[in-house]
Amino acid sequence: MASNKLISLAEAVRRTSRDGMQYASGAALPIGSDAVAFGRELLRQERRDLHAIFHCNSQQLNLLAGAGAVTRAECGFTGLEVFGFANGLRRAVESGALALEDYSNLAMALRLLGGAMNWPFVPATVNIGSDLQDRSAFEPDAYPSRTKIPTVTDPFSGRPVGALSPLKPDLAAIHVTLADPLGNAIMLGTEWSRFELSRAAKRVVLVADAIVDTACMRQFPNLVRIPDIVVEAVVHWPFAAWPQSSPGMYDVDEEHMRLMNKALATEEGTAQYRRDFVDGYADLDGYLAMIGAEKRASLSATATGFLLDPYRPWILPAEVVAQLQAEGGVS
Amino acid sequence: MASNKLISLAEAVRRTSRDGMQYASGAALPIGSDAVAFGRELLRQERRDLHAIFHCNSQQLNLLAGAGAVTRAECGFTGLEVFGFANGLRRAVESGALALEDYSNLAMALRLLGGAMNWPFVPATVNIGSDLQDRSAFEPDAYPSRTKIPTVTDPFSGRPVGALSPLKPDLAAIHVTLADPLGNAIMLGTEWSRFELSRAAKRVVLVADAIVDTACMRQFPNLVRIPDIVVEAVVHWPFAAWPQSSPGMYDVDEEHMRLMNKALATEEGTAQYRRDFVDGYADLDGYLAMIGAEKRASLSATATGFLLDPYRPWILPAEVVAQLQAEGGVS
Amino acid sequence: MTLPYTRQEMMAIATGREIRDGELAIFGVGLSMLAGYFAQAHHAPNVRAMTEGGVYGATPVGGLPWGIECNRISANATSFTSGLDALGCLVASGRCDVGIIGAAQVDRFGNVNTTGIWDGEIGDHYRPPKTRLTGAGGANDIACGAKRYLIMVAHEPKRFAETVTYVSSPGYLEGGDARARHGFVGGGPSAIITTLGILRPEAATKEFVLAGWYAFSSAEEIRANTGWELKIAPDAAPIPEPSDSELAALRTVDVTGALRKG
Amino acid sequence: MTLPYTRQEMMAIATGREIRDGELAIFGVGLSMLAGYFAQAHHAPNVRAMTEGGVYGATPVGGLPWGIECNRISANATSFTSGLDALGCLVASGRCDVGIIGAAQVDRFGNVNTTGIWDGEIGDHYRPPKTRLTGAGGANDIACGAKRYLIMVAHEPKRFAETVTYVSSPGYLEGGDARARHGFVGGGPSAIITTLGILRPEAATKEFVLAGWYAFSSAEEIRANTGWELKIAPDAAPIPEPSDSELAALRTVDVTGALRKG
Repeated sequence: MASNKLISLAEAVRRTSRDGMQYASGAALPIGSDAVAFGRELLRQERRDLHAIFHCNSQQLNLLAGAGAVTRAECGFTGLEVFGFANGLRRAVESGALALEDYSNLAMALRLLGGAMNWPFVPATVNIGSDLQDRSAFEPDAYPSRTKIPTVTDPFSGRPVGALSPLKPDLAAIHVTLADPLGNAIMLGTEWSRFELSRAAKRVVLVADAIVDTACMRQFPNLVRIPDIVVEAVVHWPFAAWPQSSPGMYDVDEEHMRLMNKALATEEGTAQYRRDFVDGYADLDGYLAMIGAEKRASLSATATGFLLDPYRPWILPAEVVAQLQAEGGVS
Repeated sequence: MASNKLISLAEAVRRTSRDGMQYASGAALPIGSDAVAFGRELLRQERRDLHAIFHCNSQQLNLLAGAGAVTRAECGFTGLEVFGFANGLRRAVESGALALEDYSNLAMALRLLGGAMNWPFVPATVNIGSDLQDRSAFEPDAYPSRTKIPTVTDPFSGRPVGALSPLKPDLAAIHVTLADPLGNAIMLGTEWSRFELSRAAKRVVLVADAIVDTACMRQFPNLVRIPDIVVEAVVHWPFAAWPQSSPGMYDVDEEHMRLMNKALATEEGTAQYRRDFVDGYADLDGYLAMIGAEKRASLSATATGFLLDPYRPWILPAEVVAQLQAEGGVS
Repeated sequence: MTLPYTRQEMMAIATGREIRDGELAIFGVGLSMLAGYFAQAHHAPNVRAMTEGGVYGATPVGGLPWGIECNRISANATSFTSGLDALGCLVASGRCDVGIIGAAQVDRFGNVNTTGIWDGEIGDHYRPPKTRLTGAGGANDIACGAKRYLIMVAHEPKRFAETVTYVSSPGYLEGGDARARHGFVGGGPSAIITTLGILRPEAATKEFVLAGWYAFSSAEEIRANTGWELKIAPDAAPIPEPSDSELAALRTVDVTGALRKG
Repeated sequence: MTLPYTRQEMMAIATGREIRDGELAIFGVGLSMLAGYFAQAHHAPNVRAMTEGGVYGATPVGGLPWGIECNRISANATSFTSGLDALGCLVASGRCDVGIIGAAQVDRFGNVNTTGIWDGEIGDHYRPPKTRLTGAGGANDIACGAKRYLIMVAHEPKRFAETVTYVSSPGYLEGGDARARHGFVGGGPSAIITTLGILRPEAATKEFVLAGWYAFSSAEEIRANTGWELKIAPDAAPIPEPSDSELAALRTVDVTGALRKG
């Protein structure tokens, strides 16, 4: 029998994060599922000098980088899709405050797979033959780099092939649509590399939009791509990906996406954003109030809402979750 | 808009199989999901000299091997779990009629992953240092073999690591619980390596216990681990895994598992089995009658039946499937 | 000259024309997705479209998607898998017929830079760009693995460089058979489609040359906006204007008129 | 001597005692699954059990499972994934604490043969076995990757060989630190648990020596049934008989009495 792992977001960050750690998050590209709320809490608790591992940028990395909490990052895509360049990340990179090691989106997923499998390296048929292989922000003096993506010889054909370094982040905060108190998780929408990340990371915290009874997992075990045995803690945090989207739950908040990215373009704007949207709430109720009831209602009126329908009967009411969280916190 | 790919089992075998081909099947270990019915049809159409690629043995490989249709096989586990050794396969191996190249269960899955990714090789931290590496049934004179699982040097640590050869079977017949006419598939129960196989094989035929409307896939897209774009044909064949089990659909037929394996222990028994259970039916109705209504009812009374409940509303009635199959066959 | 369509729409239609029915195709966000779904709506109803994250069988609803995995394409997908599946099993593997990528900078051999703008060359010591861009994303994977790919880019001199400062996604590298050195399974870029015309690679040298111009542009204008001495293909010709049915199909896809704002 | 339990039950209980609460564990079918689920029912309620195919959170229903992915454990699982996940991400990776495997033949250094029985040595030319067995299955992956693993085997002379004919799953190979040559992340077999007693490896040589015998067996009987000159550990001792609670827990798991037939 597995145990109740529900704890508060603040407690999860306190327990699992430390300055200088390799911190992984990010999920369904810059506008989708991501544990953005976990990143806010990292800032609230003044974590610094993070080594960020994001298969691709999101508003979370944009915020952490813009706020100066990240000194190294490994990443694929670094923009915000239709919302433009990621101003916070961009500012940190251009100033030299953050060393950004570039890979492709597939390479990041492959490196997480390599970490999950505990392989010494992953064969690379991508990223080779480009400056992703030749240029290293972590070893700027090596050009062309021979250590970032070195070459191995295929023993079957005798031909050279690249070798990607596996990733095993110290901590992964993974956004999921639904989790049970034991740590079983259902993701709606593309997984991106959350499956691989959940096996590659040394510690895994789930940040779930809603908590369901374990009976839901027994009804849909093929949907439970992250089983409890790899999970250390579960955090219940509705609108955890806000202002990004969570398929089945809520749409992207276009207005806040633009406001946030505009703020992160300057130090002053970032400071103001922190005051308003990072330190501007005391707890989950405050967070939800900050987003606003009307806004939450409109975001929840998503065309993907039907995707959640099969699981709604198992969603636990807030008071039950609060009770479980109180119990989980002391275990 | 994708097209209707429903065709008959006989037509699927005619179109996609040929003597001497690399044929892959097998799914959830020796007693679970597998396209056993496809193997019966291969025998009905007298396919010979098959190079079988099974991540692990099943009654299908046992039957094909026992009937002398397989000359080479690559496989992990080669038994039948609680049903003992696989007598048909065993007889073919012991007589020297079938060269069986041994790998572990993980190695087979990794080799399919390598084929799916089109890697030149897959890093191997298993199978090395054992006779799985040193002994090759395909190259019996090489001892210790240096070509079956050769060694590469990890460029990061300088240490040696094994290299598995990727697999790209000519054809994969994949058993799934539910498919739509376009070729989207839902598997209930462990995937084993069906996901990797569906991407590694050059051609993919789905053999589904039931056909559902595509609306089912749009309701549960995260369950659709095999999308239509990798599928060439869909076959509707209830009890396709019989006498093995299909979670949510039917249990293992213990009696027939034993009868079948006993028959496959001798040439005479195999001939009799072919007469009774391979050539003993003219079509799907005949196949179902051969299993028997009472037996089908008892096997369908599985404790896993509730797993199918969410999808039952979308299962298409037999006459609709027949009509679609008639249309798909001519396209 | 006032046209019944915008330059952006012409570029999207010209790109969409490159996509053939039944192909396995991967589209990025924005323009390239509009071009792809235009093809599906117009002449390639059986195109098998996917996104980098493994969203299959979808048609966008409610306007231009905010991103390639966003709710506007999650609302009617038949399958969701993962980046490893889409970019790995289906693209890097060599299965994907065609991809569409964008570029901040593209050079004579179709190499693409989307990583950053430096003041001059980077030099032997890596240093941060003056302007950081979006990185390689999945475009590098498409450039390495897709059987062919299309580059969509606004035709401005600063974007068409003799040599890109940083190769984010490999085109034909130094030209000729340079790609073979790395064993790429993909064939390289088959066209650069711009707001002014279409460039295609010469068979042997793989240098991009002018293949066609639009009704509103000319070979001269294109050469003047290209940062290298652009050659003109022997069979270069004007590109047909959008037909009524093409324009209607494009505007069905581009419901919010994103391409008409540019 | 008539016992209130069978030798098979004693072996299953002795194996189950090796599993500690909270461990990540992988069980095969049959005896090893019964031993594992006995531990869960008795003293390790938080054991995190999985099968090779990625079935998580399950407790078998309706009797001894027919196979490790069968409906009897699919009926109440919380997660189904894949072989790549269970055997790769969780076992070969080195995360799994303990595995249980069977053996047709085991040798002095804990190497296991489940592939075949030959008449004598195989020789330099590979030839089919006289008797083909079940192959390596997932046991090789467990033997390479699990932090430690347990070997369950009926104690008969033919099964305990000086050297196995074919190494399907590596124990300590030639002994000592021979495993290090291959960089295995797993620690090797921690015990061979038989129908007569328990063998454990010496710290330095990794040779398996007699660690204990059951109430119904003896060091002499075990030595007589072992194909090599079995040493006796300095601290070798009788193994406690099943307690009432152990036997009750085992029989809850073994509802069909599979272990009482042997």
